[in-house]
Amino acid sequence: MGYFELIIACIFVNNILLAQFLGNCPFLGTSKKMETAVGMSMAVVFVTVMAGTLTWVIYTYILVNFDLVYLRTIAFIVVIASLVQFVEMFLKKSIPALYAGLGIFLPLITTNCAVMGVCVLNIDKEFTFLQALVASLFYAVGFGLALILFAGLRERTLLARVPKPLQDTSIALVTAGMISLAFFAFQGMV
Amino acid sequence: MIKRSFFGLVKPKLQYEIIDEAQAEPVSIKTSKQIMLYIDQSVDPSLENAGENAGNVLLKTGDQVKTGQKIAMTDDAADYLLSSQSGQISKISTFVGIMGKNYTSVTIDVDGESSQNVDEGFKNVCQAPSLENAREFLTGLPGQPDFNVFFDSEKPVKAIVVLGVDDDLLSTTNQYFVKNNIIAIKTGVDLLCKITGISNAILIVPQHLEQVAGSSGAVVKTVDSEYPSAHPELIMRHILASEDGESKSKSGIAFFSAEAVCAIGAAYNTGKLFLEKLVTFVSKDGNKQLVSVPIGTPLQDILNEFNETLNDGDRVILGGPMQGISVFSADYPVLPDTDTIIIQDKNQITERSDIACINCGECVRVCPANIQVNQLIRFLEAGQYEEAADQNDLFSCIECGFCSYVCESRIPVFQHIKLAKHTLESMKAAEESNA
Amino acid sequence: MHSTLKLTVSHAPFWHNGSSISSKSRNILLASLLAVIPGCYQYGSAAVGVVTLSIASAILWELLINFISRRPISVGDGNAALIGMMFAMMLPATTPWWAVVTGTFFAVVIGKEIFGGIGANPFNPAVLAMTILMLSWGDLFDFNAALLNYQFDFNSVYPLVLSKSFGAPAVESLPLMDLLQGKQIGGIGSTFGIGLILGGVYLMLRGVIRWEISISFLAGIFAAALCFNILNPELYAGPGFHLLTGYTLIGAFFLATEDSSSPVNFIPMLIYGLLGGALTVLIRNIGTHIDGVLYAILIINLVNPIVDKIRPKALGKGV
Amino acid sequence: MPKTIVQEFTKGLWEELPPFRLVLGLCPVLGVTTTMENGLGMGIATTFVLFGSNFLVSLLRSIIPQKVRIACFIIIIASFVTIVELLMQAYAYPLYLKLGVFIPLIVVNCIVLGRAEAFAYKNKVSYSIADGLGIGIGFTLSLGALGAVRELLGNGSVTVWGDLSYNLSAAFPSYQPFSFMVQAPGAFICLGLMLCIINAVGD
Amino acid sequence: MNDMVKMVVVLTVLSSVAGGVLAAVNKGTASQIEAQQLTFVKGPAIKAILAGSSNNPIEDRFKIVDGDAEKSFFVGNFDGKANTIAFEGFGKGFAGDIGVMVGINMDEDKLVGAAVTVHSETPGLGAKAKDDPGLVSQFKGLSVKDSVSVTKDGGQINAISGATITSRAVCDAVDNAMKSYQKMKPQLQQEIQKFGK
Ligand SMILES: Cc1cc2nc3c(=O)[nH]c(=O)nc-3n(C[C@H](O)[C@H](O)[C@H](O)COP(=O)(O)O)c2cc1C
Ligand SMILES: Cc1cc2nc3c(=O)[nH]c(=O)nc-3n(C[C@H](O)[C@H](O)[C@H](O)COP(=O)(O)O)c2cc1C
Ligand SMILES: Cc1cc2nc3c(=O)[nH]c(=O)nc-3n(C[C@H](O)[C@H](O)[C@H](O)COP(=O)(O)O)c2cc1C
Ligand SMILES: Cc1cc2nc3c(=O)[nH]c(=O)nc-3n(C[C@H](O)[C@H](O)[C@H](O)CO)c2cc1C
Ligand code: SF4
Ligand code: SF4
Ligand code: SF4
Ligand code: SF4
Ligand code: FES
Repeated sequence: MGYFELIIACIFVNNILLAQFLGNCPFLGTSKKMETAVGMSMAVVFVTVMAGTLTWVIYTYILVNFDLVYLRTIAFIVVIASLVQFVEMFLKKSIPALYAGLGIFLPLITTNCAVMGVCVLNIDKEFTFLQALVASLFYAVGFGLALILFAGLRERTLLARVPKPLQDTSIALVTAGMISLAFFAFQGMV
Repeated sequence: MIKRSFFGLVKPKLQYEIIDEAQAEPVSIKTSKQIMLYIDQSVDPSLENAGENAGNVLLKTGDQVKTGQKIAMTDDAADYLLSSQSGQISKISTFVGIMGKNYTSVTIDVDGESSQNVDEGFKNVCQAPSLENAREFLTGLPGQPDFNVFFDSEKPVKAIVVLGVDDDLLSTTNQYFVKNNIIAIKTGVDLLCKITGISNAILIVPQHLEQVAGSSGAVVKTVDSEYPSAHPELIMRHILASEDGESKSKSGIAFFSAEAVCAIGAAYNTGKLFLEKLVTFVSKDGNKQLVSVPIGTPLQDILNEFNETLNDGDRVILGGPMQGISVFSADYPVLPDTDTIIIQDKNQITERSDIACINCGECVRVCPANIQVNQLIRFLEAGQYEEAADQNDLFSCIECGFCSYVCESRIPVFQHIKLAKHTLESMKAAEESNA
Repeated sequence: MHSTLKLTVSHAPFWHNGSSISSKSRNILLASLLAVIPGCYQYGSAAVGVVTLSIASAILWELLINFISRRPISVGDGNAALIGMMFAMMLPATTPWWAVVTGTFFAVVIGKEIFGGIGANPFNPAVLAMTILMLSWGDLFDFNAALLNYQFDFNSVYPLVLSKSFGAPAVESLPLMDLLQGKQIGGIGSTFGIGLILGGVYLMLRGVIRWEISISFLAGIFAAALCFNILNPELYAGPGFHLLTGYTLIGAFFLATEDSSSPVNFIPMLIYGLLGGALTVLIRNIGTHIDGVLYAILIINLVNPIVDKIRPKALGKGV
Repeated sequence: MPKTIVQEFTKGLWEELPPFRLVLGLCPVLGVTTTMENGLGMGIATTFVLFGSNFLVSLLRSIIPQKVRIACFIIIIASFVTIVELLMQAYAYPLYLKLGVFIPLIVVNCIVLGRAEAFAYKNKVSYSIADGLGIGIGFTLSLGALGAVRELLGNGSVTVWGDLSYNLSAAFPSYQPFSFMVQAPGAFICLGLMLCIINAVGD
Repeated sequence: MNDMVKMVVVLTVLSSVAGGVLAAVNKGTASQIEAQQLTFVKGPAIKAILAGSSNNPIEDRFKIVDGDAEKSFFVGNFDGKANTIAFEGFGKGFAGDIGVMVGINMDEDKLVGAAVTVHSETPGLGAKAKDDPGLVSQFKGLSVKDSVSVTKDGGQINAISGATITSRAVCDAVDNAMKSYQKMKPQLQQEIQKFGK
């Protein structure tokens, strides 16, 4: 698979969120406002790229070599958790506005399946380092794209006269389903 | 009522009324029994302790008033009206108008001696025209001239704009004065320039009156015939090309209607206050007639003149079809700024609905202020007024009413906008008074 | 001396141009008949059955939801009937009754009502329902298989399948005039090109639909098809073919123009339409799906809220 | 009023039923519920981790320093996840294949960390076990229910466990599976509608 | 300072205990896991293809390095003779690789069967390749010299309706397997001798 196809596949066809169901909690949690969605997307891109490549290196050069493959889960989560700590400290110091905007969601990236999922997928699909880098970046971009598009729709849905039991999360899930359906448009393009 | 045209490729147009050669002369209507004056302030005269700074109560029931006498509730009140008739005060009451505004209504039983019983207050000062005595005596003239703008030292007035156009549809009042009374306008403009010391006077007229307007001595500018181009906000932006970002009150422009300018000129020239309002009366069958009627005359007197009967469910509108207000009784009087009176039959009224916005976008296309009304209305219906102001330009609205006119869901958009602005402004006022 | 007269007191403005949702729905229904009647003539009573069932069941679903959610009855605005009609226009005449009923359920209930009714649906309800059904029961909507028992005096292979399977040469022989006259198989109301165009022009002239969307959608198809065709004339059919086959015309005039899911400002409308057209051709030429119109419309519905943020500055705001 | 152990257990079955009342841990809910069996299997695996981590966190709560508590939770949780992963491979391999990437992802399941942080770190061992089991069983039942609905409509049949199954096509011979339900969009929409029903019942 | 020490100590101890426990569990389950993999991933396919063999093909296996990958080969005894061999080929499906186990009779150079092992195709569409024998049964009896492809591409295999991509991938997998077979046949014959008792 060429890199172009890989990119299209990561963003659209195998969208991490809409096709692989990873990262739903932040997806629903940070999509009520466009600004938050944009901030969260950027944070996820940043963390995913770093985590995706770092875990690939650790897996390939440490875990495999020392026959510690079974420690994959624990190793990955520790890497991701420390990374997020680092990003948090960095943002707090250098971009306080963004830090304030993302609020509680930064630590939650730690427990975001999308980041962990990308790291695991990179290994499962036996990507090379470069492929893992590209895939991490564009999976995250796909996540961000879906999140931002979703926020656009959701800003409107939040103002609509949705029946009571469907309000908020329920209708958001239905809307997410429709976005996922729309993304079927790209099926077979790679 | 102007319906949607069959073809709708371009955005809908509403044309202003155009006064033409064949226009019938105004019918003069007399007051039958009483007049009513609505003063923009509430003071309950029965209460002695109306507040420390409320001044002394001036009027009480049974007082005699003369023609042209200032009717104010207290001696230091800024708001007053001028009685167009002489007679005796028979009733003073307060009431709450739209958006929670307080009014005092003063009823005067006319004594039929109006031409003799004239108040001399203005005559004594008219030899020495000044801004102070204009403010003191002339605010109640037809067209309701506002002199307060000249007293705001923070925003000096740079230009005087005379509106020879009518802001709302169906009205021809100001055009009438430009067409038939341009000399009086010249007199008024000269006087205003003199007392204010401002030389920059501009007369705004519709295109067909440009020639006539030339003899006014003011700079003449024209506006086109499509609603709402004669709206003062738009005139300021498009015709006067003032800097963007400033609204009428901030920009140092004093607006006067042509009618008011005529009345000011006449007042200083003759020493007499002219208190007849020129009104376009629109009957149920759509006939339009200019009438001249003393300020304060109840609408019923005009209806009687035209043999118009009201039934349950009909609508009586003071002001134009786009911006006026509908009243609950035909006893309502003609006010100094009433340009139009419209009577609508029950079956001419389009019901408003509670259906949600369908996003048809008609409102967006007609909005002269470029507001995303389709988005705005969603916030307003949800009661999110602050978001509406922050994200959807609530305060850019110039209140032309066009969006409601075209709304396919028949949402009372305009009313929502006014309510939202009012709510936010009163919240802000409350905050400031608390701070 | 107060009179007891009860006058109507209401808010400005006191005029209204008389437009209404129901008159809009009526107009669209009327325009759609120009394509639906020839379709019914072509496919016979089965088509009439599908159309009536679709409209009736759409109305019933809406009534049911009105009832369950204890809201005012809203079928009077004609929108449910319209959704039923749009949905039926895309169906093959052989669609079984249960598929029609399930489809209108997804259109009216899932597509529209649960979002709060008219004006709140983020996606075109009829398109949504159609794609959901096609995902599940693809063979019902495979026009070649579905319409096998009909005898026509023209080539009865779905043109888009021809071009997809055998490339451009396979469809070169199809005269565009024939396609325009409905001499092709397809949905009940989506093959008679002349009717669709007349209906669309009627709606555009009357201001019922926003002409910018329809025109730019068609322009997008034309431009994208031309690019592909120039790139590889052996593989990719030309613009004329793409404009007159599949759901192109119904999509441009009746589906992409649905109010609630489309933008209202000029530039966004152009972007929306062009993107929709281009995506349609992209999906047809390199995607999995036979026809790209439905998915392209879902995608542009999806980007609509973002695109519609491109708007003129309000009075008094900046330059 | 402090709750009893039984209440701590039962709250996970309705008041705080995940993922409906506690809208967390949605990824496995959406990802693995194409069949009922998968849903139940995932639920059981998660319950095991929840039980283990709640137990251990609660047990060690006086030793674990406040500042590094999250790190400690993660290590504990990840260890249990790895154990589940290995055990499943050894004894339930077909299920492991179907649940795929979602097993290692239990480590980031918001519910597990959430319970450790919000409950086990603050409560006695017995209560924490009740809490973990209650939430876990509630989660398992929810996943099973969602899986059952999706499998029944989308496949036309439900396999309860092993060979025990119900076939819709047997009752309605002309039923054609509505396979939308087992695909990605169907997962979201089905979960959304189930949440709606639960909200309606809850009111 | 005390805090700091405690933090470091707790973390270190916790990590080492976790590492130790995991290492132990890993060791304890390793052999079971390998057996399971064979039984469940390749097992059903092998059993289906080599049905009726007198030995247990899952036990009778050997590995050969082909290119840079190690391949497992399973031996089937028929008519008292180790003459049939099964191994996996891969093709690129609609959503990821599809593995197909093929069985070849080495005496006749003919396919005795094929079965899908791993895939991630759409349930109801591509997944039929595994669940429904319609597609794979068509391979039985083909010669290893034939090239296989779907009818749409001019070949002999009828594709699964609505899943041409999957069907193509299965054909590719079989094709790949047969090509490697032809390439490695001498080596295979050598190895298979060892099982022929
Ligand atoms: C809402 C609804 C949905 C249905 N869905 C299906 C379906 O998905 N597949 C199917 O074959 N029959 C479905 N039916 C089947 C009908 O109940 C009936 O069995 C079928 O139409 C028999 O007709 P036939 O044998 O001509 O197909 C559905 C019925 C209803 C009311
Ligand atoms: C012009 C034309 C003629 C066709 N004729 C046949 C035919 O006679 N028999 C057949 O099985 N498929 C025929 N097909 C192909 C089918 O429409 C379909 O594409 C093919 O059966 C693969 O579909 P599947 O994915 O459902 O297997 C024809 C296709 C075209 C374009
Ligand atoms: C949701 C969805 C899932 C699909 N899954 C598969 C699949 O698993 N395998 C496959 O070959 N094609 C799959 N397709 C592709 C289409 O069925 C495609 O039309 C077909 O493979 C090629 O066309 P034909 O076989 O009908 O000629 C899928 C399409 C969609 C929309
Ligand atoms: C051309 C056109 C097509 C429409 N198609 C649909 C449609 O497919 N589904 C729908 O719910 N509404 C549709 N509408 C309805 C429209 O967006 C709006 O909801 C109606 O004006 C209300 O009846 C359409 C409107 C137009 C102008
Ligand atoms: S960890 Fe975060 S993203 Fe995940 S469920 Fe909890 S709150 Fe949501
Ligand atoms: S009233 Fe309506 S149309 Fe007029 S400016 Fe305000 S928002 Fe725009
Ligand atoms: S005109 Fe009315 S229905 Fe149409 S977009 Fe504006 S507010 Fe919505
Ligand atoms: S204020 Fe607004 S919502 Fe209330 S009645 Fe008036 S128009 Fe309707
Ligand atoms: S379970 Fe919460 S993000 Fe996946």
